[in-house]
Amino acid sequence: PSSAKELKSIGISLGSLGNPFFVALSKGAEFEAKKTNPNVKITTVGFEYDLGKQVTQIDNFIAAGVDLILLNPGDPKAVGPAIKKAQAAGIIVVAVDTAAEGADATVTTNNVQAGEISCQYIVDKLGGKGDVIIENGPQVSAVIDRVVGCKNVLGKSPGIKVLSSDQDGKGSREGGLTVAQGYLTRFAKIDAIFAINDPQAIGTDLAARQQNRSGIVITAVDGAPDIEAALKDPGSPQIQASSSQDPFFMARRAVQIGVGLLNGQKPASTVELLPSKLVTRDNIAEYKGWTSNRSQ
Amino acid sequence: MIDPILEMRRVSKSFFSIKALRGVDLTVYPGEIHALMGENGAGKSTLMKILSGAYRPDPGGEIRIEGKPVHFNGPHAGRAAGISIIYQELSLAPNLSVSQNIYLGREVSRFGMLAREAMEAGVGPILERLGADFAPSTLVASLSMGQRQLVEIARALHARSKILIMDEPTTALSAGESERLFGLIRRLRAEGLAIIYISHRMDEVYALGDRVTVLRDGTLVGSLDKPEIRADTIVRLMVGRDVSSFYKKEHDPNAVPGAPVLAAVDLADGRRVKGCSLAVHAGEVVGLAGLVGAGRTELAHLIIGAAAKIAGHVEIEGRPVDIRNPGEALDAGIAYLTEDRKALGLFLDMSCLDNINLAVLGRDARLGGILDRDAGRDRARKAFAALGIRAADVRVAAGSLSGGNQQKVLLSRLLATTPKILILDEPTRGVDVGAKSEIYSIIDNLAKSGTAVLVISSDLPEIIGICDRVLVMRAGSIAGEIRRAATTPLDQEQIMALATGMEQLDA
Amino acid sequence: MPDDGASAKAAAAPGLAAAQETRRQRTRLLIRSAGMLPVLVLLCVGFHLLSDGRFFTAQNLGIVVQQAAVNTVLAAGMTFVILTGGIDLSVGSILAASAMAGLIISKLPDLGALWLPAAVLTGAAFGILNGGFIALLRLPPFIVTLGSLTAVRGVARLLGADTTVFNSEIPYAFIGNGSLTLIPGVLSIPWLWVIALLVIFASWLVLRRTVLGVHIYAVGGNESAARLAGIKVWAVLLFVYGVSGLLAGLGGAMQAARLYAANGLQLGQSYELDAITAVILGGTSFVGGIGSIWGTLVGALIIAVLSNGLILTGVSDVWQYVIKGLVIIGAVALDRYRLQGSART
Amino acid sequence: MPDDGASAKAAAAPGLAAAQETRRQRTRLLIRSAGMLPVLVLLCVGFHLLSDGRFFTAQNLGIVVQQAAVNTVLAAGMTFVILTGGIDLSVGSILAASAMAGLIISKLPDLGALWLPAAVLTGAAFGILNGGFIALLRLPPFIVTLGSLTAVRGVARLLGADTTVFNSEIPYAFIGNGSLTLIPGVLSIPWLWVIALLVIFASWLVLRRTVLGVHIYAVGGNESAARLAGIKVWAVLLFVYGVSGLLAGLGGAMQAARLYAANGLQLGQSYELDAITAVILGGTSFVGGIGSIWGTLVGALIIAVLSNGLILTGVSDVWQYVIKGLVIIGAVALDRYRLQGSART
Ligand SMILES: Nc1ncnc2c1ncn2[C@@H]1O[C@H](COP(=O)(O)OP(=O)(O)OP(=O)(O)O)[C@@H](O)[C@H]1O
Ligand SMILES: Nc1ncnc2c1ncn2[C@@H]1O[C@H](COP(=O)(O)OP(=O)(O)OP(=O)(O)O)[C@@H](O)[C@H]1O
Ligand SMILES: [Mg+2]
Ligand SMILES: [Mg+2]
Repeated sequence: PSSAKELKSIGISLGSLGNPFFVALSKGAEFEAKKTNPNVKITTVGFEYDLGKQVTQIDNFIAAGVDLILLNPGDPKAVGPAIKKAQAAGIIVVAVDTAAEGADATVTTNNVQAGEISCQYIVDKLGGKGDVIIENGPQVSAVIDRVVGCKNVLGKSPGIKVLSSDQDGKGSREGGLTVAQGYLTRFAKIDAIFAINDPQAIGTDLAARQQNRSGIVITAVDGAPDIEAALKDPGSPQIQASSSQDPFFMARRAVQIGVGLLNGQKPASTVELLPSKLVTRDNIAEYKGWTSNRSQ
Repeated sequence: MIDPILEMRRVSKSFFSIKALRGVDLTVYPGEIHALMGENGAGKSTLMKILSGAYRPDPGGEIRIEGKPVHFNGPHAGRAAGISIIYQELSLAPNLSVSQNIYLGREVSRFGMLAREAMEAGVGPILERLGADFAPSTLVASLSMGQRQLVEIARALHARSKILIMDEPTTALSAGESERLFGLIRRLRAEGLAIIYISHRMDEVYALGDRVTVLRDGTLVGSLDKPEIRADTIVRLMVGRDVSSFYKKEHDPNAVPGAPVLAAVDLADGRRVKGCSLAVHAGEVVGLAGLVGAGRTELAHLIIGAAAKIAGHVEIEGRPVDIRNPGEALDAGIAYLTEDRKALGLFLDMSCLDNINLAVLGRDARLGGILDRDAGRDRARKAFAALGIRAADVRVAAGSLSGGNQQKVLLSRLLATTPKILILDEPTRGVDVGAKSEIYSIIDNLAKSGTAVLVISSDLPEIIGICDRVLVMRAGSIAGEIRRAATTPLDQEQIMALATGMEQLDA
Repeated sequence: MPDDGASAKAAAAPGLAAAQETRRQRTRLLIRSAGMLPVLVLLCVGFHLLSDGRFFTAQNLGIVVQQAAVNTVLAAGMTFVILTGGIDLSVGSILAASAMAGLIISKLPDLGALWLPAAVLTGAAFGILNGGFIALLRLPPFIVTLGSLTAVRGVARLLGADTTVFNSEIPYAFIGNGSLTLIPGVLSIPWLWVIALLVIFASWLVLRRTVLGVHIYAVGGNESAARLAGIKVWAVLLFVYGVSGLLAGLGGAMQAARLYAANGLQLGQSYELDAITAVILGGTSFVGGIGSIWGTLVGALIIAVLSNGLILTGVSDVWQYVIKGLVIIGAVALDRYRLQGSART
Repeated sequence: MPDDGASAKAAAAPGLAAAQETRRQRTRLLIRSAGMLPVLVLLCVGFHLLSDGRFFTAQNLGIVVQQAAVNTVLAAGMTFVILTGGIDLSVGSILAASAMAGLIISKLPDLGALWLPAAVLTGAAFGILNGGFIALLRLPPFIVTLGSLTAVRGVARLLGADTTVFNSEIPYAFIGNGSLTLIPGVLSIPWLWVIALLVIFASWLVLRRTVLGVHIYAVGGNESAARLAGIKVWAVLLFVYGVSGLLAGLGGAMQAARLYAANGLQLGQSYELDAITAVILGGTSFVGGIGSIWGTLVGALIIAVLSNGLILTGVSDVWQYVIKGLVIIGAVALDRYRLQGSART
């Protein structure tokens, strides 16, 4: 096609808009889309981790006649049929944060790697010896990948003992706090805790501080604004590292790829893995968080 | 003559398009018992609710108390003007104590904090005066119906009112309790209170009424002074015609052939029924009398399997049967009419059609369980015709009918099962005279056609009027039996003596 | 009956009034069962205008009914339960567990085709379990189904070992995504909606045309009277909770066929609230004994139209919450206002 | 009254029976209000044994009551509502909105210290709004609060523009994480629990010692009787929903102080179910009019002990679901069984 097809409307279906990660993601998408077309219509919805609801939302996007769907799939495989349906209606589907079978393209953080570097930090800090807890979360693929990554690393150090990895911190501060209170009572000696996301890490820290437990290395994944604050805060020394993601950039890439696809340009690879970088107390000053302004 | 304490002039009330009252005038003097009568749905309760401030009358009328016009904007205002009312539907909170109920809405308090002791002390003397046998702190839920009625009365007395309205206060009381209440009412009259007394029972109106006012279809059709109070006059005013033979008895009172159809042997539930035996023959009407709380209802519940028995058994036509629930009782040919029409009998939101057919629906089920609606409709229409049920159509909700007609709908359900044995628990409670006489004639016809009928009633004239034989229950046991001699009617004194246990003193 | 003129006249007056009363009652009933239909129509027209005419297109209507389908099925079961004065909070969890069971069976080499009955029966089994606690042990429905809301959710997760079970070759997949063509090229109805309508029709048949239906209304209207009238109340309760479970199982099968996948945690979350809302919007009373299945159908459609329309018109997620909540309250308020004249109390 | 001996005797017998009946009822009431206490004790002892004696340690008990605190406060408000025969499904959403409002105010330079009353008043305002719909427009509580469950959730999200608001310097943070030391080094009580106990005590005072309390029970016991007795039923309803909202606001403040953060979407999700469960476990009847605040306290503790104990004994998340659900049903079944002898029907 000679004339560039214009991006008129986008539908975005994300995990939960209560999670700042997805909010940053939707902001990034909006930023990029507005750059292409200032009058673009964007509808962002959260599917609250209900597969049926997500499929419904995709159907609604089809009915609304969007050009592009950005999707954070609840399950890599399960939304496949719905994606096919959208594609049959001439809609480009780009998956973000989690890979999706059949999507035109996927942009995601390398969650396995994020789990790996976060737990590698623990291994290094403990000198390869100690009792570690993996504080699990809702069983979505991003979380599952992080735990896989973490276990990969911990498994390589025979001196590390994983005390537990089957409690759900619900991905929230409150859940993390509750679960950690139980852990701290249950285990007299804990050397490190890997929380699957930042809010859980902060909740875990609150629990430890409440019980006057110190010397526990807490790491997480996300690099969210609240972990930034915590990493800068001398009052919470136990929170030591978080594998950063860059949702804003991730969404921008997704939209860029989507617009490209709309105009017939195939991306180099259907899956674009964005590497995660570890943010620690040492390098926090240089870290550009989710909310920092980036227009370039 | 003394000045009237209450004058109501041209009082009207409509509920949307139903005109419940059309320009009613009522004058009441202090120190009189003013009886208010009328058929079910005539508007008696509505008139009284207007007087108490619970309903607001349509504009145009006028109410004066001691000569001063009043306008009530709620139950509060009525009470402040010195009017107390005992509603037809008991209006107590069962989850609160006696004293809390008596003080409800007028609690004694300091800075919003309850003065509980003061209140319990305050109700003590009144309960004593009423001869109540329960403490102010008792939960109302644990009281019997009669005791609850006493609480209602205590509440009215406690308000120290000038006008006391009683809307069918004796429906849940036995003869003994009623007598006690009458004594109290007379005493209150002597103290100068004006009492408005609503009842469907002629004997009560004779005993108490200084004047009788009759309502029909929302209009006042007449007021009678003491000397004019005669049953036929009142009934003619109420119904608009003569009800000649009130108690009809065309079945043979002495036809007792062979073995009893229903026999209960030593039934006991371990609580209120202590080993009762009785027998009813085909074509016989047997009365079961006693004070409220004697356990008659419980005995009936044991017979039909609505309550669990710990001893005894039931025989039908000489064969022992094991009846474990009311469904099995129906299958065995026993139909039971409950004493509590609203709570245990009717489905008020359902149509008369469904209410009548409920127990025999199985007969209308065609292939695959689909109902044959025409069969049900025919049955309901026939029942309407047979019992003279007054409603526009069989499909109207049962709850929209007047009390008497509701009772007949309930009766139709039982009759549809063509029972061999019919147990009627207070069959005419709250039912007006016209409907009463119709129900009596239905009972008579059933007996004539060979049904065995057991009538539980606290209305002694009714028992005496329609029964061939009377069993009397006292405190969970059958205290005795009275047979009708060839010519003399059953003796009311004798029944009372058995019911209260006085015959032992005589002996 | 031997009546003289006077009594005939006396009877005539109330008779006439009663006839009027009946007519009025009929109208009221009609209004009540038509119920929320005006609200539904209003919403549809409103969304059509606001979405530049995208609402009333064959495609979109197809999507709306497809989305309404599962909730309609759940709400039909819920109607049975609420008519007896009960409640079933566990339908969402039962749906998830049934979908999981169905998918797992569908992957078995030989038994695959049995997945559909397996899912439905799983649902029925959980429903009967609920019913047993409620009908036989006489426990309060709210607590029992709240307990199974949690417990059955756990079972659903256990079934798949907390992962998503996926089967792109699931038999009968057409019921999830196919359509029944009535007039080729012109009119076709999604199978999901065909199933939902069949469920509604069957429910109507049971509720209004069978002995059991009358008994259900009777138990809801006055349980102790029903018991005294010889109705086996426990059997009725067992039946309604069984039906609710069975239909939740059917809903699970429908979701599984639609998604080709199921996840014990990520399926059916808070579906119970949508189902209850549909029933109540449809005019069924919480106290039991009053209501109709047609109202439930309208209620379920309102919810689906609301979700679809708000996305169609591009309302943001946050505002969708606010608007949905207000529309629900507003609809009931409107209903109350409309019925005001005819209410007795 | 002129009575002869016989009738006096006749009256005496039922009198005695009545007195016995009263005594029996008292006992039953005591059992009922002691209610779930045995279950609670059983759970505690069980978990103590299963967790190698970690349950009954000062530290763990502190954690349990801290976790029970917010639910206790919500359940106290819910007790008021359920006692009138109503229900409040919106407490979780109101909690979230109040916490958001509180945190936003806490970040304002000068007004920061006012965040606590701001949160509580936000809750009260939403509660009164609920109450207005229910008491004045006479809409069904379930639908109204279901609507505001959704709408207020939307408002909570709007308040924070859908992000997590956090403030690690929030004033009065001690109420969230600090403890009140009673005997230094030996006994200290988390402030959260102190607040919860104060709320319970105040609720008891209102319910059992004030005129308003009697009116609440009266409205729940027999609404029309209450109306005829001149009680302003609408005012009572407005009050109970206002209280429920206010306490949800207080719960929001407690959560905010505990977490130093709030998120409009995630905070308070399905808290209403926990609060209702606590109330019903505590023996308060859904029909209204029957129940006590002490039962609610026990109910809330059971829920907290269950969560804590299951984590303490290392039960996996999935099994926690199953066990929690079964324990809730089991507790009520046990209760029913225990009361069986004394029940009337
Ligand atoms: N709240 C109401 N709404 C609508 N109609 C009512 C209401 N209360 C009473 N009615 C109607 O008003 C008429 C008079 O009823 P009312 O209760 O005053 O009769 P009553 O004389 O007390 O009868 P009964 O002897 O059965 O107690 C009846 O037709 C009744 O259906
Ligand atoms: N303790 C109680 N609590 C609640 N209701 C009661 C209580 N005792 C009796 N009742 C009710 O009061 C009514 C009176 O029945 P009861 O068993 O006391 O005597 P009865 O001989 O059957 O009386 P009746 O003269 O009404 O036939 C029944 O409806 C019964 O259920
Ligand atoms: Mg009346
Ligand atoms: Mg009786």
